[in-house]
Amino acid sequence: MTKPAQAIAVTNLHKRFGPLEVLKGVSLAANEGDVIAIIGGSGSGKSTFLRCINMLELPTSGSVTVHGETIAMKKDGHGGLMPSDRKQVQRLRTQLGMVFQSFNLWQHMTILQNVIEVPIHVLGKSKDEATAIGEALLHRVGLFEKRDAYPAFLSGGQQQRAAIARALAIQPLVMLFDEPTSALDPQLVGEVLTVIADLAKEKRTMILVTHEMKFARNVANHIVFLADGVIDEQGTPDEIFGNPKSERLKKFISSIH
Amino acid sequence: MTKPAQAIAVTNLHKRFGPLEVLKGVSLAANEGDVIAIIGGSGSGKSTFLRCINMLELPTSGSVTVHGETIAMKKDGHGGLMPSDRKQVQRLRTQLGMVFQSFNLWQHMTILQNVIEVPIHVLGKSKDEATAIGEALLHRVGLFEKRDAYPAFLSGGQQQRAAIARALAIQPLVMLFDEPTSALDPQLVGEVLTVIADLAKEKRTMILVTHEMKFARNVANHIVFLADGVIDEQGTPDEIFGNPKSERLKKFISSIH
Amino acid sequence: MADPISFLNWSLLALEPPGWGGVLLRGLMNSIEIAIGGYTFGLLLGIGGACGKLYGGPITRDLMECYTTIVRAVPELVLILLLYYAGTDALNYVLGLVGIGQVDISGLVAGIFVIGVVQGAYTTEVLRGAIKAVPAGQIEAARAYGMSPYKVMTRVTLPAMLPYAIPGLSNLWLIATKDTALLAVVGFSELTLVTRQAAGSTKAYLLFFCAAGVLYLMLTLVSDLIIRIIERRARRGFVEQS
Amino acid sequence: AEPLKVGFAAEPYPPFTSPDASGNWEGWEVEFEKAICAEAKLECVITPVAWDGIIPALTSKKIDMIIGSMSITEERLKTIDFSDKYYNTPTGVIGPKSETFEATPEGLKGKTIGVQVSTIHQVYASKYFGENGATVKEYQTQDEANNDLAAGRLDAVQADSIALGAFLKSDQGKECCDLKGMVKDDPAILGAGVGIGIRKGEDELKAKLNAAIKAIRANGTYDTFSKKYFDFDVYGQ
Amino acid sequence: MSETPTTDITTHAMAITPEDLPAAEGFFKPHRIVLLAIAAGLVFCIVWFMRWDWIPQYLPRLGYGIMITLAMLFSTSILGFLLAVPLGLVQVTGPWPLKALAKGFCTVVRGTPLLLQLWLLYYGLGSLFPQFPAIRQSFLWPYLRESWPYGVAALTISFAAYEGEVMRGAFAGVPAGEIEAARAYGMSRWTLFRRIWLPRAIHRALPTLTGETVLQLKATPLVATITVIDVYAVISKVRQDTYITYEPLLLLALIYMCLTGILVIAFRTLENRIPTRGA
Ligand SMILES: Nc1ncnc2c1ncn2[C@@H]1O[C@H](COP(=O)(O)OP(=O)(O)OP(=O)(O)O)[C@@H](O)[C@H]1O
Ligand SMILES: Nc1ncnc2c1ncn2[C@@H]1O[C@H](COP(=O)(O)OP(=O)(O)OP(=O)(O)O)[C@@H](O)[C@H]1O
Ligand SMILES: [Mg+2]
Ligand SMILES: [Mg+2]
Repeated sequence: MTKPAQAIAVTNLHKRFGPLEVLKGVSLAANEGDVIAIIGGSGSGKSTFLRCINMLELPTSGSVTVHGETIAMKKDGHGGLMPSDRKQVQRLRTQLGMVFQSFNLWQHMTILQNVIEVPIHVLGKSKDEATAIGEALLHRVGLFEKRDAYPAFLSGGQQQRAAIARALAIQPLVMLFDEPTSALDPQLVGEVLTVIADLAKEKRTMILVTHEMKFARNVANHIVFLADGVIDEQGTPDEIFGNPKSERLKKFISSIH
Repeated sequence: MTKPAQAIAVTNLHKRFGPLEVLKGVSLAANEGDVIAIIGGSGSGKSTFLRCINMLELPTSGSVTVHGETIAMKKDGHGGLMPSDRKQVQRLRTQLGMVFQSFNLWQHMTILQNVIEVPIHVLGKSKDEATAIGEALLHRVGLFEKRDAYPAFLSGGQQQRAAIARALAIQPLVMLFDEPTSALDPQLVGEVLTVIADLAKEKRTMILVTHEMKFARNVANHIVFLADGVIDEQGTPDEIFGNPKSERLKKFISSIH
Repeated sequence: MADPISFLNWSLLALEPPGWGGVLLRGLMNSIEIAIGGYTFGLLLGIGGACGKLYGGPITRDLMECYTTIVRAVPELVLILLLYYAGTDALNYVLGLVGIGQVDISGLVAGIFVIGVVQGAYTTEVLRGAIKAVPAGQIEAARAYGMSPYKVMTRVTLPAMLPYAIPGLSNLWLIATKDTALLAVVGFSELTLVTRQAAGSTKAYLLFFCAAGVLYLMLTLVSDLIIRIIERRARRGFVEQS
Repeated sequence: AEPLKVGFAAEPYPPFTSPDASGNWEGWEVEFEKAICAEAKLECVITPVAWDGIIPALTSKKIDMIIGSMSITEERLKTIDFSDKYYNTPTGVIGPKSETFEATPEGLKGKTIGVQVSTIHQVYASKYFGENGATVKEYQTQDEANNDLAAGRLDAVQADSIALGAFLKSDQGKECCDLKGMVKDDPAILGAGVGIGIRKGEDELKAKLNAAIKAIRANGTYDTFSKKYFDFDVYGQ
Repeated sequence: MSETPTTDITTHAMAITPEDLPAAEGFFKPHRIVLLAIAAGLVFCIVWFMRWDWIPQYLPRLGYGIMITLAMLFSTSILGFLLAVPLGLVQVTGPWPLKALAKGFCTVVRGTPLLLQLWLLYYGLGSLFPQFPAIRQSFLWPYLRESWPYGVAALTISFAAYEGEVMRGAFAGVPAGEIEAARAYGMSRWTLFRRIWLPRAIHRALPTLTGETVLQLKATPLVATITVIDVYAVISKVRQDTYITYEPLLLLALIYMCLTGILVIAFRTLENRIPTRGA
């Protein structure tokens, strides 16, 4: 087999909120098929890192390359960067299927409408085509019967599964998950994790921020431990959980019962 | 030592919501110093039972005795009972310090005001006396610095501890806890359980509904398993968890990982 | 000829006659008087109405429902006409039956009565909504610690409801000040009518209507300021929603 | 005893009634009211009421009499009672200077004519002009009708000739408009002059007022104050 | 500064909204039957003892008046809403001069009585126009001569100001996450506004919009004071022609109640098409 292509590469990413430097030079590359789990204490900058990848947060410096194409950036005049080509960012974002912690489903649309919205109005698919794909995806996440329900009438776990279907519908190169289960109560966590584990089995490229260590260990092939704005340690799950080297990682792992 | 006095006794309690009979004859007695944990599946009537004890829910039949004094009831004309002496209920309720799952702190009062409200306006204590007791209690639950904060500005765990202080301030004979930690996220559960465990060490009479089995096992001296409106099994923690007899209890315990 | 200059004839606004400034101010005072009276009367009706609707028997509740429904479905202007003629008539009739005999209902009293009845229905709804917005658990907690129903009401329900009621109540106050303008149609000399008289007599329509507008606006802004202070006090302990 | 409340139309109706900046009412009818009350030894207070609701105000006892240039008509007599007439003047039509037409149904065809609501003029204009191709627009006050005529929103205004005269003499009226003529009389509509409106059944008051009107006519008071406003006899025939 | 729920409380308190409609089931209870019987008796007395003989004569005119009232209501609500959207949007995202302008507009309009605004436009502004020969000669003059354009203008402005405030809250209240999600999937700014932000804001504002529209209906009779012949003006005419005090007003109240009822039912149907849960 050939070497898998590089799906995403982040180089020396810095991010500063006023006086607070949250990310102090983070680099990460994911090949197609990789499942990378990002772990770390609260406030260590995991979410910020994920949001910088699709430019929801603008990095202070550093670069992001999606499928070989680097996002063109220019100085914003306040010591940070901004995209020099908005169209490019909009295009590359459709390669990055973000799934938010708090679902962020559009409340004024049914589940199916949520799923087909971007394919139709951004990717320019026909309604029939988008609907066919959307219904297949809803089947996949076990929500086909709920396709005409409005988000407010679903349980948290169902909403999160719908959000995953919505992200999948844009057929992204990489799926980005930001703590996809932490807004759910324990009973609902399971159903969402099952869907993600299935995606991992299919060798879909994913970057996920999670607090569920057991899950990270089972699903990811590479684990990144963020601390104090830098990558403190990274490696395979067995290395990270079986044989942590840095003191901070040891402490972090032991603190999770 | 003399035999401890009986703090509370519930005899053959029935409760019906329309067609649904939630409690089908439950009896329970607690001596002073007892810590009784009530466990059971969702919808098994645990909350209803607790709420019947202090007449927040009126039982369909059965009687409740607090410290030897039975609450006088009369027929309400719709097949249920109602208290025949409202004053008596009000008086006996001050013997039962209820702590709600959702805290129910009074939002328009500071934490200290919440704690001294009942001592002053129901028990008729002087403001100085109530404040002294209240501040001591807030110290005890670790909230003294927050005494002038309003509930909305506290974390869930802090609110629940304040609610416990409020219930303690009426110096009740029995504390009733209804899932005091289930509205909290896992990080905050610990601080509330610590406070309750402390109370148990002091031999304060408590009846608590909880889903935290490990905690119930450590803290309670008697465990009651409610199922389908009746007490399916009861006994010491070791009996219940170590050697469950009924099938339902076995299944219930195994379902909790 | 009402040449453009006369619209800017500021001397028409002088406080002393022949300037009309004094008249406008008296009209404003009349408006404020009616607004205060009507609002207070409405508040009393509203408290009664809200209690009736929430805690009253089935008949009280239905009657209250009719009252608020009718007032909320019919334009204020129509209500004011109806109440002004029929309401005061009926009042006199009832007083006559009771044996007090005819009372002389002055325009001021009639205005307060009319605005009050309209405001009463609105206040009922605001207060009812506010009381219902108090989380049931707060009231349950009060009962669980042995408070008597009266104590529950005065110590918990009422103070806890205030933050929910104040925005609505303060809007109603602003509405009351503006509704007084409708009394112009029954010839009560509040600000709007005297403005019209002044404008008609001097033909300086634009000047006087603008002047009255400014007066109303000032009233609103000053009220707003006071309301905000009250609100800040009452909302202690409540997290600001964006 | 209680003072009698004399209802005035709250809207200015110069030169008969109009409030000044100090809130006092002035005009011919104010002097008439003073004279009548003095003569009949009645204690009177002026109570402004919306013209639109002045009859209900009388019947519901908010006021006790109406002195408001109210013509005595059949229709009104069904609801209220009147004293004898205290003035009577012909009805005229005015229009913009730039146009020439007669105050006849033919002359006003296709034109928009303004009248004050609830007046004999409204009834007359509807019947004679409205039914013959003119649009009749009703105003709450005479003033507004005049104003709209000056503003070009109306082609003509029909009203009491005295009120019109006063308008034509004002700055605004001088500039824009002139008298187009008097309308053909129709006593059934235009009535038998202006009287004091009172509630039905108050015959004692009516008698007093009638006597007072006679008295001030006879003793010259009426003419004295009329001279201040008019250079002809407003009492009419 | 009033946030959305605030406006909502007051609007609801002032106007019947779909929530107030009684549910058909459980409406008839024993005491209700008694009350209904009393009400029926009352209505009978009103019909029997009061004077209603004037109705047939005025029926066509009443119909015409109702049409005018409805035309006023719909035209001004629609125009006002179209104005309210930019007013609300600008207050949330606009550059500060526009923001201040919109805010000032809303404050001034909401701070003064509608009756005064109406008169200001009609008697004030309207009487200025003819002094400019250019306007008098322009094609607009036939309209400016009429009174209804002033009524429409005043009601539109008023609706826009009140609803603009509602839309401001609605725009601001759309959860940031939903907008972020749209951006994260590559929507352009215009698509985002058209597909997510605006519909979501309208969705949020719909219940308040119902109330505001009923309030707008209640404001329409004011145009009668500037000689627009709406149903209120027709009834005024009846009162002035016949000197009957109460009956026409009672009929008028009944007409408005029916109109409100129809409006509210129509809105309920509309609202039910997109269900919302909770608040
Ligand atoms: N918009 C912002 N403005 C200022 N500071 C911010 C902003 N967003 C995040 N931060 C700060 O940056 C730091 C990192 O935040 P981030 O949300 O990335 O942490 P995290 O690792 O995702 O934590 P958690 O596990 O709690 O979600 C925190 O200290 C946070 O307070
Ligand atoms: N006010 C009520 N009206 C009707 N049914 C009720 C009411 N309160 C409770 N129930 C029903 O009674 C049953 C028992 O409720 P209860 O709240 O006591 O259960 P629980 O054991 O506390 O469950 P959980 O663990 O979920 O809190 C449930 O089926 C519930 O739906
Ligand atoms: Mg995070
Ligand atoms: Mg429970």
